[in-house]
Amino acid sequence: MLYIPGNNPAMLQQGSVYGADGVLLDLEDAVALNQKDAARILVSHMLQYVSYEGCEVTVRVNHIDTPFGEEDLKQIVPLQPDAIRLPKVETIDEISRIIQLVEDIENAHELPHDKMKIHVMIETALGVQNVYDIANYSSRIDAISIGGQDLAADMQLVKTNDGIGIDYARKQIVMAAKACKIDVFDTVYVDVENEEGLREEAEYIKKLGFTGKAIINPRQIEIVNEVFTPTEKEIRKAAKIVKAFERNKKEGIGVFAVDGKMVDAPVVQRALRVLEMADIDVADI
Amino acid sequence: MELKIKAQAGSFESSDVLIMVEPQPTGVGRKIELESIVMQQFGDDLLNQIHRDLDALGIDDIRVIINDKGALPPTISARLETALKRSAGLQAGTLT
Amino acid sequence: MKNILQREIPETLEGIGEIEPFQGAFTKLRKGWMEEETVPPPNKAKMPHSSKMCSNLKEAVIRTNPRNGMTVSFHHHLRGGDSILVETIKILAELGIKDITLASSSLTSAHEPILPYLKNGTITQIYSSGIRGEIGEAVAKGVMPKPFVIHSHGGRVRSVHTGKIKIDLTVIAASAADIEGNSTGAHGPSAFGSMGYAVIDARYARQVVVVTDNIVDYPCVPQAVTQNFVDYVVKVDSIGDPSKIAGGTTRITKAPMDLQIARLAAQVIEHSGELKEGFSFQVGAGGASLAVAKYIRKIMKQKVIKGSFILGGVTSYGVDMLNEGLFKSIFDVQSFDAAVSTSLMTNPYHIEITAGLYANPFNCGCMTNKLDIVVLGALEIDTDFNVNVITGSEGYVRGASGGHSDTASGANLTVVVCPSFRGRIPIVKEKVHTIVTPGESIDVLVTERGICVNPNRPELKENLIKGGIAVKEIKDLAAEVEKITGVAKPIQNEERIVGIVEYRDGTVIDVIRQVK
Amino acid sequence: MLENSDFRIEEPDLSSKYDVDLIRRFLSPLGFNFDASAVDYSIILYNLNDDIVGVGSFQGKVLKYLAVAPHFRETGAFAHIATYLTERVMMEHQQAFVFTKPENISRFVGLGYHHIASAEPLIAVLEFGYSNITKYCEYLKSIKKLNILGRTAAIVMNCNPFTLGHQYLVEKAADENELVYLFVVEEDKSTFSFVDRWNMIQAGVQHLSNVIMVKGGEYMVSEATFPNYFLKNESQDLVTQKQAELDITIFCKYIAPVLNINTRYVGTECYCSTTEQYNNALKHLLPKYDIELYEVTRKSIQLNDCKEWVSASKVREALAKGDTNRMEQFLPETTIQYLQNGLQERVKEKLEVCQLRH
Repeated sequence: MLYIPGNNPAMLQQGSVYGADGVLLDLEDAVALNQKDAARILVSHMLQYVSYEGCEVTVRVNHIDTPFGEEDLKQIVPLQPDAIRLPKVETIDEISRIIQLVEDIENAHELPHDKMKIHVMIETALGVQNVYDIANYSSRIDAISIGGQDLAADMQLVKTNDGIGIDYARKQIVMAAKACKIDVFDTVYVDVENEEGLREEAEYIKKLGFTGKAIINPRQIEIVNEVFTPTEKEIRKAAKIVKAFERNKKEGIGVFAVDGKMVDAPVVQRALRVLEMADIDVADI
Repeated sequence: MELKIKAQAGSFESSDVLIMVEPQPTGVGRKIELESIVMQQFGDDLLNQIHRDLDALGIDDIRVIINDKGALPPTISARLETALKRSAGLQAGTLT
Repeated sequence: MKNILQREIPETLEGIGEIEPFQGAFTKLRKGWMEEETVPPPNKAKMPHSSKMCSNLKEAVIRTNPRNGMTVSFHHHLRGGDSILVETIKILAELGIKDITLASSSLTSAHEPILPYLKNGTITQIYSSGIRGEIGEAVAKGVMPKPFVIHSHGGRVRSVHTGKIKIDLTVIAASAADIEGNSTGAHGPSAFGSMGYAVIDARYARQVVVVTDNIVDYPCVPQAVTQNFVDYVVKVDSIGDPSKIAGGTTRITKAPMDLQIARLAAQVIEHSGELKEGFSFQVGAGGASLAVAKYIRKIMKQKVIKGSFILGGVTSYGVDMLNEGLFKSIFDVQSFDAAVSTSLMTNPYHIEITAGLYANPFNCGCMTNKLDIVVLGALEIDTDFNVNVITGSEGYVRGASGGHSDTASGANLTVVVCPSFRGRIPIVKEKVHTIVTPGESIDVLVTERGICVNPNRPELKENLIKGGIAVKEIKDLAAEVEKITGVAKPIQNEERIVGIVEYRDGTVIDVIRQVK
Repeated sequence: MLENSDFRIEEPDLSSKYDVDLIRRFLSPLGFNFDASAVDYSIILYNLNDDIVGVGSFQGKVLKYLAVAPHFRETGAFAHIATYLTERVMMEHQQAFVFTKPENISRFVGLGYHHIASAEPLIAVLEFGYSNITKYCEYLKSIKKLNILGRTAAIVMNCNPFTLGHQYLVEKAADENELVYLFVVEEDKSTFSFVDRWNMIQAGVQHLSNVIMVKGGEYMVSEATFPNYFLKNESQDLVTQKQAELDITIFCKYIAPVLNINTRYVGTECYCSTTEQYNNALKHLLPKYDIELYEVTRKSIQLNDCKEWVSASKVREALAKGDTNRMEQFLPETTIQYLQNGLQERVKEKLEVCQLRH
């Protein structure tokens, strides 16, 4: 998921070509306070003009309690990007207010409520404490992510490269996401020059269970993709499971064994996920 | 849309356009000053687009100064819209 | 008349003479020999123990008896750091010499001080593989009375052989030379590596002056230019700005767009069928083209493939690949950074070659013919795959033909890498402003928005599709680009022809008209 | 170009030595000697990793000290800083200027700024905005009087306030020329406001029918063309000299041709070295543009047995001390009257607060 500053036309017009799974057009932290209007208008025009084919488009709006948040939603929701990302969510009350507003706007434009997904960012200590309830609040929420910079600030600590201070939060958020069976994304790695540092962090958060990692520079795409691309061994195993599942499905068998191990629905889900990340079509295996 | 003050939007950055607008007395017409790094290829296009956008908003008396660094049409429209809204005091949700 | 690519070419042109239109990349070569007569090198004699040393460049120039209408040649191995070309032209101008034909293997921004001499009749014609910056702007505006000629590196050798470029004086900068003129670029404080373009000039010029900032004990080793061709030797304090002659090592670009294109190009090469044990390889020196080497290196290591040789303009990146054992040898006609000179000096498998061996179409086979894969850039490419690397979006000359058409015609797989549009300017389009390399020599185009295979390579397309690579029709890509940028108005020209673009076989592939 | 385009802007506190030191430390290796007193506003640009990408400042409507760390030169950072500062300046003004070294001209021209003039090898000035030098020349054309045969003179005056000396110079020029364009420095940086100075001069030259008063605008001894003129302390250095050359070059290149000016009048200078340097530069540059320079000996008056030169600074000194008698000896009747209409008190207060040189 590549962050693109919402007031930067050069990046907005090229966002889809770098090979990221998704682009995140940012109206929040990457836009100066006096350019919020400019960015909002620019992103609206770009969404209607540029084809982001093959690339999931998310727009990050400003927090609903800032002077910008409501206007962002009014402009962006009618354009129905694939998803909208809400920053610094802390409580159920907040998320319910926002979703209500989103649906009011959708109603006004006669738009369905199930097309545009909602992503929630947890960036405060309170948000971390409430993360499961927030993530579980609505079926529209299909991913949550952690905002490391803001969380570190909220916790009054200096974010270090080893991420020790936000480690608990990372694990908590992953757990909540897994409990809700939704995707979970890690925070950005800001030192663009440090490719090894990025790789180490990506490997670590993959081990924690994150689905992916947000990035701020196209150069980071390759490294994160490499880390998250399944190994040949993983792919082989996943293919085997999925094939066995398809075979058994025809015969109406739900639970079966592969290589002496029980395979049930979650295992199949995981295998499908591996193939998806490796960009392999199930029909091809 | 009634323009009240001079205002600008956009930037000097590559693929962007800096648009400055200044209200003019009624009847003066549109004064458009255009500079573009793609003048030869897209100068006319650009001018037409500005006129179309102004037509759509019903703005007849205005001075527009355009400094284009090869912006695509959506960027041009967005910057013009931003500048006009700023000029008319209609910009919502921003800090100045 | 029109050439085979439907470009309008005059039958004769004042300052050039009769023009032979381009008939296809191999039409002339198929005959097996060059119809044009070649001129013999000049006859010279020197008494034993007579001195070739001159106290300064001016003295040397005067001793060569400069005259109006002469042709002076230079090499561009000092790149942006060269000061010898400008100094020589200044001396000739001071001597009141007029109507000079300047034949430099290329012209860079370091040569901009010659601008006034183009306007005042000192220099009236240019033969070069490339022209850039203010000079490129001036010549496109038509400041010179005679049309300039853009040739390829291989084509230049042919022109010298046939006497089309009849060199009266060549001034050869070297980073080390002895008092007899044996010289090299491989060592010394201003080392710049290979002297591949200078060698042909030394053999055919009536007068040969070697200029160096570094006189070494006789005999100078190695010898790129040998004493039997050298008339005079000059020791100067400086041959140019060392930091610009050979600055450090060439870095791979960090521009995300270039890297993305390079990554795609590497995938294309990987699945093309050409990336196999013992393949030979050439990439350009900058941008996306060089970045392809980074990804190819990775793939070669992963798949344990070893190549045979690297050709052409060489960067330290190529040297690294040689040292890692990924390639067996480098054949170096032009070196791009300091690390290359060191390698050239010390590694016996890093070999200096001349422009003739590199790319001249009219001999018993140049090395570009043995290329498997070459990756090239483009300023523009059209839906027939014709490539422009010479004129920019405003019609000014701002690039170099270089080895583009030479390597494109020789390689088994010619990959062009470029963005589909730059700023708002379309790069992939229906018709390029100037054709340098004909579409028939281009096999595949790689842009950030799509990969297009030349229809004359169906098996390549099949290979790519098999490898899981999405391929687009180039017409569709051009249409897609036009949808994004809008329809660009073509460049407005005067009728007057200010320059011609020669194909490597000497035919004219396109002309450059005066910019309004 | 797209490298690290996510920037953060910080507005440093120019009264804090920590912030000023930070800017100075950043600029010094890039060849700038940052003088915090010569700017009103600065920004520091960071990337997400909190590396300093670049800085920039402005004073009034003039952009200064724009620099980007070598590591970030490939990015849009320079354009980003320039956009931000230009926008800030344009909120208050009709145009923004850049004062820079000639080698940087192309970088600003690349942005869209227009080069006005240079004083090689130190200074170049460029502008951008709603107004520009072409517009100023249009203003000049609108006030231009036809004068085909005779000589046309120009005088540039600040007149802080208008003294007998000024009047003498104008009268002399009016006598010796068919037409005199009297440019009044428009920059409001003097003790007396532009409006006050303009009114005093108008009253004092009313009797001269061939004198046309002209607003100096942004181009005749203004903060954009000659900032050192408005410094509190005199500075006799190369920078001042080059600024003077710049100002004069603009006069010769743009202004004189529009009005067919062929002579310029100045008074001899005996007090202010900045003005003296300016006069020296005039001597050196005007002949290159076929404009004659007349240096008129400063008017003196007889005071208690000794001769004394007339000067505006003596007037201000006397005004500050409340020595009305002494003050009025240097002033024409018109100025005295103007001052009596309450202006005197207003200005006196201002004089007590600060000592302005002009």
